[in-house]
This record gives sequence, structure tokens and C-alpha cells, in this order.
Amino acid sequence: MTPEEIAFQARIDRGEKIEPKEWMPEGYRKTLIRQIGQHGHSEIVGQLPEANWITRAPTLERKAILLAKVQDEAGHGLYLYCAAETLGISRDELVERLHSGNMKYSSIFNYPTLTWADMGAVGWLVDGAAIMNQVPLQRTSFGPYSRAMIRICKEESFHRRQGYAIMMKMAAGTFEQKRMAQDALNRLWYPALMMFGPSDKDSVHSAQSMAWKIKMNTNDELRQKFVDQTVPQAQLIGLTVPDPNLKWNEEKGGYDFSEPDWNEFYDVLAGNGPCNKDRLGARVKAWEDGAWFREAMVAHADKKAARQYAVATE
Amino acid sequence: MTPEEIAFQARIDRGEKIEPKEWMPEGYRKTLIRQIGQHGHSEIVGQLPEANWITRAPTLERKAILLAKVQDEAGHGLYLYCAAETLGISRDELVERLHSGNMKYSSIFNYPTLTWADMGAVGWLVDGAAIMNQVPLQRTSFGPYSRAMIRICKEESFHRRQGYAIMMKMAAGTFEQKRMAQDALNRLWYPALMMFGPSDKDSVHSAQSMAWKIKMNTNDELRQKFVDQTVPQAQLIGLTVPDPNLKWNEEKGGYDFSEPDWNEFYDVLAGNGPCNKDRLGARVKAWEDGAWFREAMVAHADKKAARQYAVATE
Amino acid sequence: RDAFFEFLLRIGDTTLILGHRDSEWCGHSPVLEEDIALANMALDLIGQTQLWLGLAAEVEGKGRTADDLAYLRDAWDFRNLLLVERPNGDFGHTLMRHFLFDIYHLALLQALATSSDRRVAEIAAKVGREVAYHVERTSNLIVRLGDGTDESHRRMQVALDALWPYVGEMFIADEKDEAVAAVGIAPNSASLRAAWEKTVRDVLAEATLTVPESKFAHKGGKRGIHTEHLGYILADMQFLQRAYPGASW
Amino acid sequence: RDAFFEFLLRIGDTTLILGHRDSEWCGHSPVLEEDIALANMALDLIGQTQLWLGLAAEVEGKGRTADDLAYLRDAWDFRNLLLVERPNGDFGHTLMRHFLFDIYHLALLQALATSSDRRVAEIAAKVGREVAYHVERTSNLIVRLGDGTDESHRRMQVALDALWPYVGEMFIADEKDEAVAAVGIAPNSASLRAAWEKTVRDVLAEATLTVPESKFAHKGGKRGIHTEHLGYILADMQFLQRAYPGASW
Repeated sequence: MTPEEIAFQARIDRGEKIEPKEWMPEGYRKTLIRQIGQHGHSEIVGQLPEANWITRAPTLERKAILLAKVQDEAGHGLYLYCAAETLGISRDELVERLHSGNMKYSSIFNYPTLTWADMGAVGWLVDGAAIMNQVPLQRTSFGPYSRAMIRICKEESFHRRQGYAIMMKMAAGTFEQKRMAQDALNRLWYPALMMFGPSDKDSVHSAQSMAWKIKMNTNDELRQKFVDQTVPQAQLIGLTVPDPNLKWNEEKGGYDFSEPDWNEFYDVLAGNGPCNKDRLGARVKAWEDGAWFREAMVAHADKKAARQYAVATE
Repeated sequence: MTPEEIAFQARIDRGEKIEPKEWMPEGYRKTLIRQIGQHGHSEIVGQLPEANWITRAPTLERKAILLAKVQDEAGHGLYLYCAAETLGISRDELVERLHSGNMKYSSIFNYPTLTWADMGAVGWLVDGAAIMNQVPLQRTSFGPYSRAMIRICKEESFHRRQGYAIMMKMAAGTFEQKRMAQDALNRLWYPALMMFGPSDKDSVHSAQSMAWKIKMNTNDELRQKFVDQTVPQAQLIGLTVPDPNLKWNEEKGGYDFSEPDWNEFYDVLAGNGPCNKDRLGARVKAWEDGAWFREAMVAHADKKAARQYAVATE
Repeated sequence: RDAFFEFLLRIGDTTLILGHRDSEWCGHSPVLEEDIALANMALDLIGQTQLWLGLAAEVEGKGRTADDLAYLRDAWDFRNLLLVERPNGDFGHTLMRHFLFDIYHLALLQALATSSDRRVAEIAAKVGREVAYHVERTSNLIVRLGDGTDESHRRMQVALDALWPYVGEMFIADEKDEAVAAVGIAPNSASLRAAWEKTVRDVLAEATLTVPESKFAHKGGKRGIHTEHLGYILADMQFLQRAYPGASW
Repeated sequence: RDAFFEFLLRIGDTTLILGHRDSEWCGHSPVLEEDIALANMALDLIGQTQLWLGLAAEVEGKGRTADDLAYLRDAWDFRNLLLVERPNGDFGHTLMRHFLFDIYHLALLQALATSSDRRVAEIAAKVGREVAYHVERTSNLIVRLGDGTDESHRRMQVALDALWPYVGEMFIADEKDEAVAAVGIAPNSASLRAAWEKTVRDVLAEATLTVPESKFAHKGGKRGIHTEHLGYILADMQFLQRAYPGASW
């Protein structure tokens, strides 16, 4: 390590925040750009599975809540892109990397939302897992990222509660509604577990990220915490977690549970999830169809500036 | 009149059929191209209002019947375009004239189909009115047109019966179904009356067309006949024709009835019907989106011919 | 009372359907800020729908709720303006439709704020601020897109030409409009036209767009005679309520 | 019996949904002859649906009808292949989807013509001729479009690449497939693959198209786990039956 790097690490170890204009190792910058960018992309792509049910929400109240949630996600995307921009990458570049497949988004959004209960399950499990990842990141070493996380976590936990409320309602509803709720849990349980990433023994790059406080906990720690939190919630509303091996382990003070099918995880990552092509296709189409709009905004601003300049110099 | 024209008229008067390769006055040819072309266009555009309910047909049986009907209409369009082609105009030219607004299609298809009952009312009233126009045209002087009409009339009268069967079912159905049936009759009655064209006193070009046996009856004659046929059918299934002035006139042996709103007729003709832009827009889009397909068909045929030629001359 | 109920459906159904159309853009807008803005407008409109249809249900007095009205009527019982059920088209088309409606919407709400019916006046006062913001936003975008690139100018002119025949319906009063106007519940629709024209023409002029000359106006939405598009909107919107009758969500 | 019922749903739902997708083209095809041909295929498929779902209802023995099965089940109870619910895309995309299915469909029917269940054998024999014609038509068009212009070649290759991950599901047998195969009602799905591959590869070669190398196969349709597209199809298809329960049409 160079003296600069040693000093940098010392600052992090002391719990100081790193701010955009300050010196940082290239690896730190790159890792953060990737992580924050992918986090932002997840928010953006993550609009789609839920937007899929806005036009079909069953009541006006549910429609309004879902609209507000999807809007929040777009807002989170915006904060995160802004945080990434402070590291010297433009939003257009980030978008380009998403569209070219160079940067990923959370694989969970490559699963379809097939019934209304999925709006409950997504909020409860997906936002639940996201929060589990994000709460520790409020203490991450990079200032703008940390501040974005603080703001985002507040909203996400609201979303999680709303999702759980939908599930509760469904689980206490008609036979069909209960069936829908259980079906959603069955389909989304393992993909939610996958959100924490591969098992620690297969996870690369973790040590450096943890030293830099970009990653605060190991994948398996967070996954365990998620399971321990979620299982009782499922039981409370009479739903069954689809895992025959699920069992309370008194000794470790947590549940034993089955690993997700990691082959499926890598398949989805490789582009073969149920919705990879539809999701990325929808985003690329939105971007391309909207090119004329973005160009017009720029052109108008230029014209206006030119006119103001002309007036000023008359 | 030239001697040729006199001889031509004499053939028509004797009831002879004129065939494509035979001499005919330019006016006869032009009038026929317009009439047959517009008739063909009406079949093509006429697919759209009914296609609108195929995906929403209420039973598999009804869906199959409706599909078959729309398919028949495309078939009619094909016969008619072929008949027009014998007069020396290509299908592409006909299509171009439709898309440029140079040739019209029946204004009835500029009205929307808003409920399932419209599938009944369109069959019963619109095909009913069409048949009323077409039956006499089976005796028209131009051979290919006459033969096309014979074939088409047979299928149309089947469609009319199917449409009436839907109306009968609806009128004998639940309160809501009855309401749908009556609502469809209310909306489509006057547009159906308009299908015979303006009142004789305002109708231009009629005399020459009648002498040529391109037009066999006056607009008002056919309209009267349609009303006289349709009113009892409505009564039979308990529907009310939406005309307070409707009254049996013993003396003339037919119904007295209100004229349609001719201002609306001319408005629709001028392009301001509820669906003019949507209908023509859909056709133009289909044509433009399909250009690559048609070009490929030609290119493949050319390649194949070239290959066969190469083999033959080896 | 029947006219009052109808009047409330006309406005409540209009905000519902426009909110629906807006929401179709979620996740598909040209730029992130627009995703947020359009979702926000949709959210405002759905909230307004709850108020208007809620009052409609109350006025009707048959024990129906706002949700019953939104989810259990078929197209012919909907009373929204035809303008708002038109397909979205490109993003400029959606904004043009919004703009043409927003200017009317704000004028209507300002007039309703002095309604003889206290409940109407309260709702109008409450939601007027939201709509004032819609007006500000869409007017601003119309100017920027009209006076942007050649391409954006062309698209906005196409949108304006296509939508113009649907603006007249906002200002044509029938006997039901006249009945509510007579008792001071609502303004006379026709009375809103002059101010609307002025504002709209000013913005369009700044946007370098040409107002079509045609005075032709499609109508029917206010009487339940819609375009073919509404049926498809409702098939999606109402699916769950229709497929699982009586369930509580 | 449960496996037999499932098997009939898998084929009946598949013909229903493909017929639906075909019918979306009515009035919108690139050329009149295609409007007719596609409507004709849709008509065949809907007719087949009546037979298969009719038999399914009979086998189930709970008093339901083919229409009940088509109109009153939600997406998760549908058992169609994912391939047929994919959106139409351009006309070439629709034809490619049809072609990939048709070759399988014909082979399946030929095998079913010797089914141990007489009713299945009768239906298969009856509809085999229709499907043989579909095969002839779509194969022919695939060759012409693949080996047409550069543009048509490009479009057909895009379609093939996009649809290829959905063909595997046709040949993957689960325990229900195995149960009906064991009693001779239906062939083993996997057994149809070799002949299918040969025919498909021959046609695609003549069409100058490149068969994708990926062996990845999406699945789920046969167990009721669909794509997001099916829900929208059903919202339209079932609207009237859902909105007016118990009415007779």
C-alpha cells in the first residue's frame, strides 16, 4: 500500500466519511461506481414488475399506494445515479452500461409478477431483503452513498410494511386470495434469498469491499437475518414458507433453511431468467423512443440561452 | 352518343353481360372502378369494427363464428379487388387510393363497436343493408362484378342471420343484455339508414349509373325496403326502433320513418366520424408495417426464378 | 339529484381514466424525472377520483362506494371525456393531451371552488393546488417541445392536430350540465371556453405550434358513448374485481 | 384421471391462446391473403380448443363446460406452453412462433391418433389435416422470408433467436406427462424432439437461417407459471363472462 492508501484506510477505519472531491484509490472509486450504479439500475428496472399491476390494481386505494411506491423507486434511482455521478460517471454512461449488459441490476426483477399477491410479496420479501442489505450501508464509508441510503431505507421500510399489509389481507381473505398469497410466497421465497448473493464461500471481492466499508456484512449473515425475521411473519398470517428443511436451531439462535438453487441463480444472471429480455428490452425501448424528447429539451435550453445572450449583448 | 356507345347501351338494355376485354366507354370503366373499389375497401375496412371484439367474444362458439365472418369479409375484399383489376387497375393502386383518401369506404365503418351487442347489430343491420344493396347488383351489367356479387350475397345473408341470432339471444337475455341490444339498435339504426346514400333528390350521378345497370335501384327505394323488412324483425324480438315517427302507412304499403341526420352523414364523409382516423390509420399502419413482408415475397420469387433459369440454361 | 350525480361521474371518471393513461407510462418514460412526474400526476388524479366518485356515491344514495363505481360499471356507464381515453401515443402526444385538459381542469376547479354545494367547493379547493402544478408543468413542457428540435416540433404539431377535435366536448353543455349550472353547483361549461382558448393559444404560440382551424368536436363520452379504447382500459382495470367478486383487497 | 385432465388442458389451452394471438392480426396483416390465412388458422385452433377443452371437462366430470374452462379460470390455472403466449411482434415473429409450434403440433397429433383413449384418437385424426396444412403454409413462408431480402432475413433471425428458448418446454416431460404416456394416452414428449429437430433444421437451413446454439429452455406454462403476458390476454378474453356472470350468449 502507498502512504496515500494507508492514510485512506485509516480514515475509513476511524469511521470518517469520504467525500467526492477527496482522494480515493481507483479500486474504491470503481467498485463504488459499479455498486451504486447497479443499485440505481435495480431501482429503475424494479419499477417494471410492479408497474405491471398498476393498471389492474383492485381498488383505488391500492392503485394509489402502488403508484406512490413505484414513484419512490424512480426517486431512489435518481438519488443513486446522482451519488454515482459524484464519482465522475455521467447518468448517460450509467444507462449505456445497463443497456449494453455491462452493468447488472438485481436478478430478482427478472422474475414475473403474476398475480396481485405478488404486489404484497414483492413489498414484503423483496423490499424486506433490500432493507436488510441497505440498513448497514447507511454506515458505508462514502458520504453521498451513505446519505442516499438513509433516505432510501426510510421509504423502503414503509414499502415493506405496505407489502406485508397486502399479504395479510390476502391471507385473511377468500379461498382464492389465500391461494394467491401462498402461491406468491412459493414463487418468490427462493429468489428473495438469492438477493443476498452467493454463499460466502463462493463470493469473490468481498474482503476488500468490507475493508473499505462498501460492504458491511457477509451474504450469509444477511440471508440468515432475513430468514429469521421473515419466517415468523409468514407464520403470523398463516402462510407456509416453501422449505421442508426449515427448522428452528436453538443452538445458533436462528433457523436452518435450504439453500436456493444456485444453478438457477447463475442462469438468471447469465440472461436466462424468465423476464431478462423483457425487462431490459422495455428499458432500452423507453430510452430509444424517448431520444427525441431528451434532444428537444437540450435544443430548447440552447435556444433559450442563445436568446438571452443575444438580449444581453444588444 | 357515338355508334359504339349506342351499341354498348343496346347490349346492356338486352341484359347482356359486359366482359373485361370488351369495349366499354371510359365513363363506364371509371365509374365501375370507383364503385367496385369502394365496395372492396368497405369489406377490408369493415373487418376492423368486428375484429375489435374477436379477442373478447363471450364464448368459444361465438368467437369462431365471428372469426369466420371477418375472414369472409377479407375474402369478399379479395374478390372485389380482383373484379376491379379486370378493369385495368392494380390492387396496389386501389390500396394507394384508399390510403390517400382518394377513394372512400362505407361510412358505417366509421362508427365504433362498443358492446358485444354491436356484433349482433352489425350483422343484422349493416349486413342486412348491404345485402339490400347487393342483391340487385347480382344482375349488374359487368360480368365479373355480377359474379362476385352472387357469391358475396350468399355469404352475407348467412352473416345477417347470424347477427340477428345474436340480437335475439341478447334480447331474450338478462336485463343488461337487453339493454345492450337496445343500445346497439339505438346507435346503429340511423347509420344503417345512411348506408343507402343521400335522398334521391340530393343524389348525383344516379341516372347514368342506372342506365348502365351499375346501379339498379334508387337510394330511397332500397332504404324503404330495408325499413319495411327490418322493423318487424325488431318487433319480433322486443326491440324498439329509435324513431318516434315510425308508423305503418297502409296506403303506400310501407313504413313512414324519419330521415337520418344528413349533416352527420356529410360530417362523417368529410372525415369527422367517430373512427375515421382510427380506421384509416389502422389500415395504413398495417400496410406500412407489412412492406418488408411484401418486398420479401417478391425478392424470394425473383431469386427462385433466377435459380430455375440458371438450372435450365446450364 | 340525477344531474348532480352525472356531473360528479363526468369529472370523477375523467380523472380516473386520465390517471390510468398516465400510469401506463410508469417505467417507460423518456427520462427518469418524467417517470416521477407522470406517476405523480397519476397519483393526484387517482386521489381526486376517490373524492369525486366518493361524493357521487354519496349523492346517489344507493349504498355504492367509489370503488363500486370505478370497478363495477361497464363502459356505457362511464361519463369521462373522450379526450382522456385516447391512446397515449408518443410521450409528446400524452403531454399534449394532458395540457389541453389541464387548462380546462384548473378553470373548472376554480369555478367549482365557489360551488353552491359545500362538499364540491371543498374538494375543488383542496385539489386545485395539485392541478395548478400540472398546468405549470405541462405548459412548460409544451413550450420546450414545440420550440425544441424540428422533430419535436413536428411530433407536437401532429399531436395537437390529432387531439384538437376532442377539446370541444369539454365546453358543450347538455341538459344535465345546465341543470347543475342552474342551481350554482357548477359553472356553465361554455363559459370556460374563452379563458381556456386564450391560455391555450398563448402557450401554443410560444411553443411555435399552429392551432388547427377546424371547429369540429367529437362528443359522446359525457353520455356514455365512448371510443373503442375505453373497453380495453376497463377490461384490465376491472379484472380482479370482476374475477373475484366480493373479495376485499 | 388428474393427469389426463391436465394433459387435455395443456393442449386445449395452448390452441386457445395461440388462436387468440393469431386473431389479434385480423384486419392488420401485411397483405389480404395473410389476413385470410391467419384468421383461418385461428379458426382451426379455436375449433380444436372446443374439442380438447370439451373432452377435458368431460374427463374432469365436475359438470364444467369447455367455455367454463376457457373463460372462468385465472392465469395460474392455464396450462398452455409459454411459447404461444409470447407477444406477436412483427408478422415474421408471429409466423416463426407458429412454425416452431406447428411442426411439434403435427407430430403430437400423429402420435395421438393412435392414443389408447378412443376420444383422443378421434380428435387427433380429425384435426390432423388442419394442422398439416398449417405446417405446409408456415414452413413455406419461413423459407420465403428467411431467403427473401436482407431485411426479412434479419427479422426472421431475430424472431428465431428470441423464440428459441421457448421451444424446449414442448419436449420436457414432467410426472403428469409420464403418467399419460405410461397408459398410452399420449406419446412421451421427449420422443418427439428428434423428428422435430430434423424438420425444423431442414426448413431453417433452406431459409438460410442459423439455429441458435443455446439449449436453455424456459418452462412453467405447463404448471401454470406463466409470463406476464397471459394475464392481459385473459383480461380481454374473459371480460364479458366475468362482467356478466351467468348470462347466456
